[in-house]
Amino acid sequence: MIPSITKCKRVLLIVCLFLFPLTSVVLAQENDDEYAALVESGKKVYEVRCLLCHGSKGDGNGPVGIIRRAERNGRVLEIVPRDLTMAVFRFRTTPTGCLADDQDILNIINNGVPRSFMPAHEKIPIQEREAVKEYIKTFSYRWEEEDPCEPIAVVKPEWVGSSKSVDKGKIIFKEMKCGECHGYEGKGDGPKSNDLKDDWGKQILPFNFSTGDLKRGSTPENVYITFTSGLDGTGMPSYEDSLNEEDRWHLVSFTLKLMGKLDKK
Amino acid sequence: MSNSTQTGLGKYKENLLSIKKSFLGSFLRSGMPTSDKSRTAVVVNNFFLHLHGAKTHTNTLKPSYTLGLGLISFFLLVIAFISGGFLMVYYSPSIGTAFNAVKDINFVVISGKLMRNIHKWSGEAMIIFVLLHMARVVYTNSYKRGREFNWVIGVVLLILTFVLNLTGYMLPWDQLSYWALVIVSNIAAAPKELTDIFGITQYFDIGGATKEVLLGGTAPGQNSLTRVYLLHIILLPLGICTALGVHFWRVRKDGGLSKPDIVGDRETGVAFISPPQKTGGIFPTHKTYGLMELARGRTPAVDNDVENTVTSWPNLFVAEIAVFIFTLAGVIAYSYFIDAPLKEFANAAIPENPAKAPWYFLGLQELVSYSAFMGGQGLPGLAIAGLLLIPYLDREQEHFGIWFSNRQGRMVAIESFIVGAAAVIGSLAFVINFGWFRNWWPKIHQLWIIAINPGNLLLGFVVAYSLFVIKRTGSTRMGAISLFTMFLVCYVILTYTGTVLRGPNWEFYWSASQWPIH
Amino acid sequence: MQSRFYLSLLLISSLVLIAFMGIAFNREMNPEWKKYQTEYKDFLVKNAKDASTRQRAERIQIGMQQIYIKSLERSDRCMSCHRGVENPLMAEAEQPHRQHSGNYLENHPIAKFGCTVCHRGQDRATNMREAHGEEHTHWDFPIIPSKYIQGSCAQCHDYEMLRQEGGEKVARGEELFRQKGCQGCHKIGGKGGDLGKDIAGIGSRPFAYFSMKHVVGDHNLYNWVKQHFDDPRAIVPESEMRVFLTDEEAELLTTYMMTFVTAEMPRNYTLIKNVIQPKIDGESLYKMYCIACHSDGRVSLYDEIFKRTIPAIRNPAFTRSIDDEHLRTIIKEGRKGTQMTAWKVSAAGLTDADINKIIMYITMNRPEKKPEPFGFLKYKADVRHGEELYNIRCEFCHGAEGKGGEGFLGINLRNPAVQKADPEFLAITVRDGREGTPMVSFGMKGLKLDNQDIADMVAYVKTLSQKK
Amino acid sequence: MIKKTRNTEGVSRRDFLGLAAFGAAILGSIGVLAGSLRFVKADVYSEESKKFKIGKKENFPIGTTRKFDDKNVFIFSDDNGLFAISAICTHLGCIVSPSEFGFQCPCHGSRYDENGNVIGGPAPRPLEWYEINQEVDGTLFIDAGKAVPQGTKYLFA
Repeated sequence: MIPSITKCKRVLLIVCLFLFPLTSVVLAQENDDEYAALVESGKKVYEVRCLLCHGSKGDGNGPVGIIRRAERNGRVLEIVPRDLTMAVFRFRTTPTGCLADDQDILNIINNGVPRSFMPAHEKIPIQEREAVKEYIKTFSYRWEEEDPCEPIAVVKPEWVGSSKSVDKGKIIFKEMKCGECHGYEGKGDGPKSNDLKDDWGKQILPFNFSTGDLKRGSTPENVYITFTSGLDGTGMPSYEDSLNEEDRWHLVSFTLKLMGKLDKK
Repeated sequence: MSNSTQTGLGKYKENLLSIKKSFLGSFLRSGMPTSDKSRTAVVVNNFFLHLHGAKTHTNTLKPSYTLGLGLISFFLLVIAFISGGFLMVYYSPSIGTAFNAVKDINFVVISGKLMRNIHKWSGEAMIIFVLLHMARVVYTNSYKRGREFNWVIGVVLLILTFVLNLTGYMLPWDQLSYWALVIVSNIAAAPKELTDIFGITQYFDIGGATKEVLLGGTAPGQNSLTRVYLLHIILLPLGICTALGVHFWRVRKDGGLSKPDIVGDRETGVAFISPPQKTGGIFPTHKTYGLMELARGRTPAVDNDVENTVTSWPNLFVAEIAVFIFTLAGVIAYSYFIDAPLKEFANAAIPENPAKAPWYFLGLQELVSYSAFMGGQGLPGLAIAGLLLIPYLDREQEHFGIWFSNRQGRMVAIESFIVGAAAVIGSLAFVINFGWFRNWWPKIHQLWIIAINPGNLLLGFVVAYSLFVIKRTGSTRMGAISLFTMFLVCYVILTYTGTVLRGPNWEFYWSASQWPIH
Repeated sequence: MQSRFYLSLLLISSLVLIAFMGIAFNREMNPEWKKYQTEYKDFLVKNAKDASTRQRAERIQIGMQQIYIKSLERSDRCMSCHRGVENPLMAEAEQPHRQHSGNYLENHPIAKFGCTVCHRGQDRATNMREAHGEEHTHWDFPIIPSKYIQGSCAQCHDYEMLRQEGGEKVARGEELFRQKGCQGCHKIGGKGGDLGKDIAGIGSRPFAYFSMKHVVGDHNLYNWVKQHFDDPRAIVPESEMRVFLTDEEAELLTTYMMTFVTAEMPRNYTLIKNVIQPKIDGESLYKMYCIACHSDGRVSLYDEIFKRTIPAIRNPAFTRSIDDEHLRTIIKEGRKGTQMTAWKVSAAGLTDADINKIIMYITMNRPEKKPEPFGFLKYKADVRHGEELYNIRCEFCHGAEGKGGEGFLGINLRNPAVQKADPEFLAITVRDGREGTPMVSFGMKGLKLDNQDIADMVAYVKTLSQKK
Repeated sequence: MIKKTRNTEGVSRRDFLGLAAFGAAILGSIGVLAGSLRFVKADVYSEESKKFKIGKKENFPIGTTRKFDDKNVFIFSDDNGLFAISAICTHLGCIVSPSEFGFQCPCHGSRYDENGNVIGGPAPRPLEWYEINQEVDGTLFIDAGKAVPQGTKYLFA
């Protein structure tokens, strides 16, 4: 599914460009001027706050360009600002392949993304954030074409984090070969970890459980969503089909253990 | 034969021919020891044996009475002296060569490693056996009837044993030596803690001065090694020999080993190599055979039954030789399997972690962790004072020479053992789990800790409990049993904790296998 | 009763004593080395080609061998087991009998040098475990693995000679040491930064100096150093060391580390053929002292260890806007509050001449064209407006308080180097941005702020240090 | 006395026990003593080896006389080969020096001829001659721990 998007990227973009004026006409007809004003104000905020990195077209080619971060092991990782024109988001609550829902985008705007220099914008007025969210949606046709999916239902069982569950999770971690990327001890140093690329062809690193928090937050629910929805655009697939819900929760227990979240209690 | 008829050369020839007989006769003056008279003469006429009585009470020879502990301690000292003499052949007390000399002894000297082990283990075994010997003396109620001062000498011998071992520990100049020396010199300097509190350190620095005298400088170095060597080779051996001479001499003066006032019939001479001859011999009955008749003071043996004595030759000497060979074999067997430790060359920059004193001081190190002064000097001083005072505070004359005096004594000993163990384990458990003042109020004045720390409380409890025992039983003897039992239990448990249960940074571990790997 | 008891005790004890004297005697008479020497002798006798060789082999006396070298304070007893070390007949034999490899012994006669001076290990020991200094034998310098052994050559020889004649590894290690910027953090002979530990004498540091907790395999100096190069934080979790070495480079540098020993060889042992000092120009100085943090200096980096952005100091945009004098002050005095330490002679041992060379190298690509002057003084700056602008434009890189730091791309603006800088310099930086860094141009070329706005922002930035 | 007669068998058994015990004890003590005395002689000491290399034979053309001062050995070379003579006087270990008649000891006046034979003074034995040997690579070495009969000279190819 994802490769097909990549493949048709250029075609779609062209189509998108053609469709853009058309859709705005449609939009204008369907919604009142209020919406247009919202997008317009979103654009202004975007230009001041977001354009530096994400670029005027939302393609991630802002003036700041590529950010370089030297990892602890000395390797230099290039961080590219998110290309918003694909509407592919990693941190969603929706199933894989779906669009992110509004709250997901707002969450990222609000909380930022740790270790990627995307700052948190909680301090700016909520209207501005809403406006920017709407403006971001104008970068991709997908927001027009597709309907947002239902968010994944998360019901955390009580036994998550129990030592039994951790043990089961450990077995699943081994069976699912998570260690090939994340390292057999969860330190992000698996055999494949050095040559992982994302859909934009840039090098990325598998998560090292021994350092810091997950980018979307480290609550058990967040971890569960990551397993269920996958991180679209990266090598982290969705395990919705390959693992049943219970197993995924076991895996959550084990990852929490790896992150040291269970020790503090 | 008439001398006048013989020529000078004839006399010379005769003397030459009878040299075997005359030589033997010159040290066996009374002929071969075949009769009680000659057996007695062997003992009396021999320099090495005359320390013994000519006759020995059968109770003394009863293995279950003495357990041979005093003898074993003495023989261990003899073994340590001889093996130490051999080690001196290679050792040289210089920080440049001491370590290499020990390495050479280990590696290129035939039986060198064994000799070093023998020296090390016989010395350390002495501590155990001297303590056991003391326990025997306490529990058999033998520190009375003129033996009070000999008990004091015994305590001095205990201290000398400790110090001899400690100084020997420092001679190889490895990491163990160096850091033990550092710790000990700082314990010597511990009164500083007290003088600091009173603000008189700059006028009267007794701790600092002691340390400087001990080290021959302000930090361990060549001078320290020379001084420690001097102590270990000359001063302390001289001291221990002198004290030991007095100790033995007093045993004889005080009428030989203690024994019960009444020795049952079944104890009397059954199957001795030389059974007691009740009549005959050169001495009349109802007499002792020592010089103590000339001496003033109590000679408890005078009025007692001498029927239960046998001639020392050979009965006592067989026993002594057997114990000697037993000791020697034990030490050699132990030394064959267990090597004396030798760590890296001394390094002033990097302490061992945990920097442990030799094991026999680890009980103290456990106490030192609150206050160097109290743990290193105050409490040991008080404990020794307490030991010294035992014969003077318990002057009941009954039950002399009987293990645990009576049934009550046995009960008191068991009870004190349990109570003492509970107290020391309890205090250790409390401190390990909750810490002490410094952990609760980091800024607390050191005086508080000197005054109130687990060691002091433990000591106070031991004293209070033995007083309670005296009050309850109405007998000071029971108090003595209780006090000594608790002292022994505290020493053993604290030493065990310090040796086995303490790991890096003096943290608590159930076993050394749990130590974080260094 | 007693007599039988004591006699039995005597008998049993004596028998035990005799037994232990017997087994002790047996142990003393059959040391490990005797076995090897017998093997060696048997081998020679069996494989003798002619009668005279056989005779000579049969004449070999079995006994402890020792090379005592007074000037080196060594008593090497290695040959007690390795008796065939000089014997060409043993070239193919198994250890411990094999002849020494290579032609090293030609110029280093064993009688003069012994073994442990190069191979380390415990000279006095006479059994393999302790002589090789394996774990738990309490010997600080176990036998050095052959891959690091060239570290011993540098005790007597110069690197130029080693490079040409059989000491390539240590020579390359020395080169690497200069190229990887080790001295940026570590002092050697008084020269170098302060961030890391002084590595003088590391090759002869006692075992106990190192924390061996995380070392894999034998706990010894060599494994510690090698694994520390592989991943510093795996060995010392709180380490801030920046390394990125291949396995081979790590080995070479480990070899080089073994040359840092405190004991000096006696004069008559050393052989310095070429006293050629390596060429020290701006580039090599930059590599020695700067490269570890600043990399090639073209682009700025956010560093995960330091938790801050390291500036790109060779970037034309930077060198264009800064003059040599300003650079010199920064290098000499360091930057307070950052990992940039002072490099003047009294602090890190760099002479003025060295610093000049480094500055020359840094500013090598400085564009001819000076930036267009901003004319800060012309504008009447409004600090309050500057603050408003700062809070939308600058805050997410430099932080609301201007402190930069963890998670922020921007530098610390409250740093004296910024606070005391000429406002003109700051204004030009804001206007034109810094190529190669995330600092974008806010002027007309970039985000299209006008000069008044920029002046306001700069004025506000200048007031940051007064804020709490 | 009565007991003794009643228990003769026991006595004799006891005698045997005593004999065995004391025999074993004496044996054990001798063992300990022997082991202890062996202790004072080490396998090696911290001193230079008695063997030392003297270089190639080309260094010693015929007619050479040289003394290795730190080793106290003279080395000579004549038509019949190389030979090494100790410089240590056999009387009490002083160092002899060459003289017109051979060697002269300064301590008690011992005199030796050029082959080391005693010609005067208290010396009991002639000076020792040492073995000279050749390594595989042709280097010569003297083993001052190994005396050879007087007159042993070595010719090397």
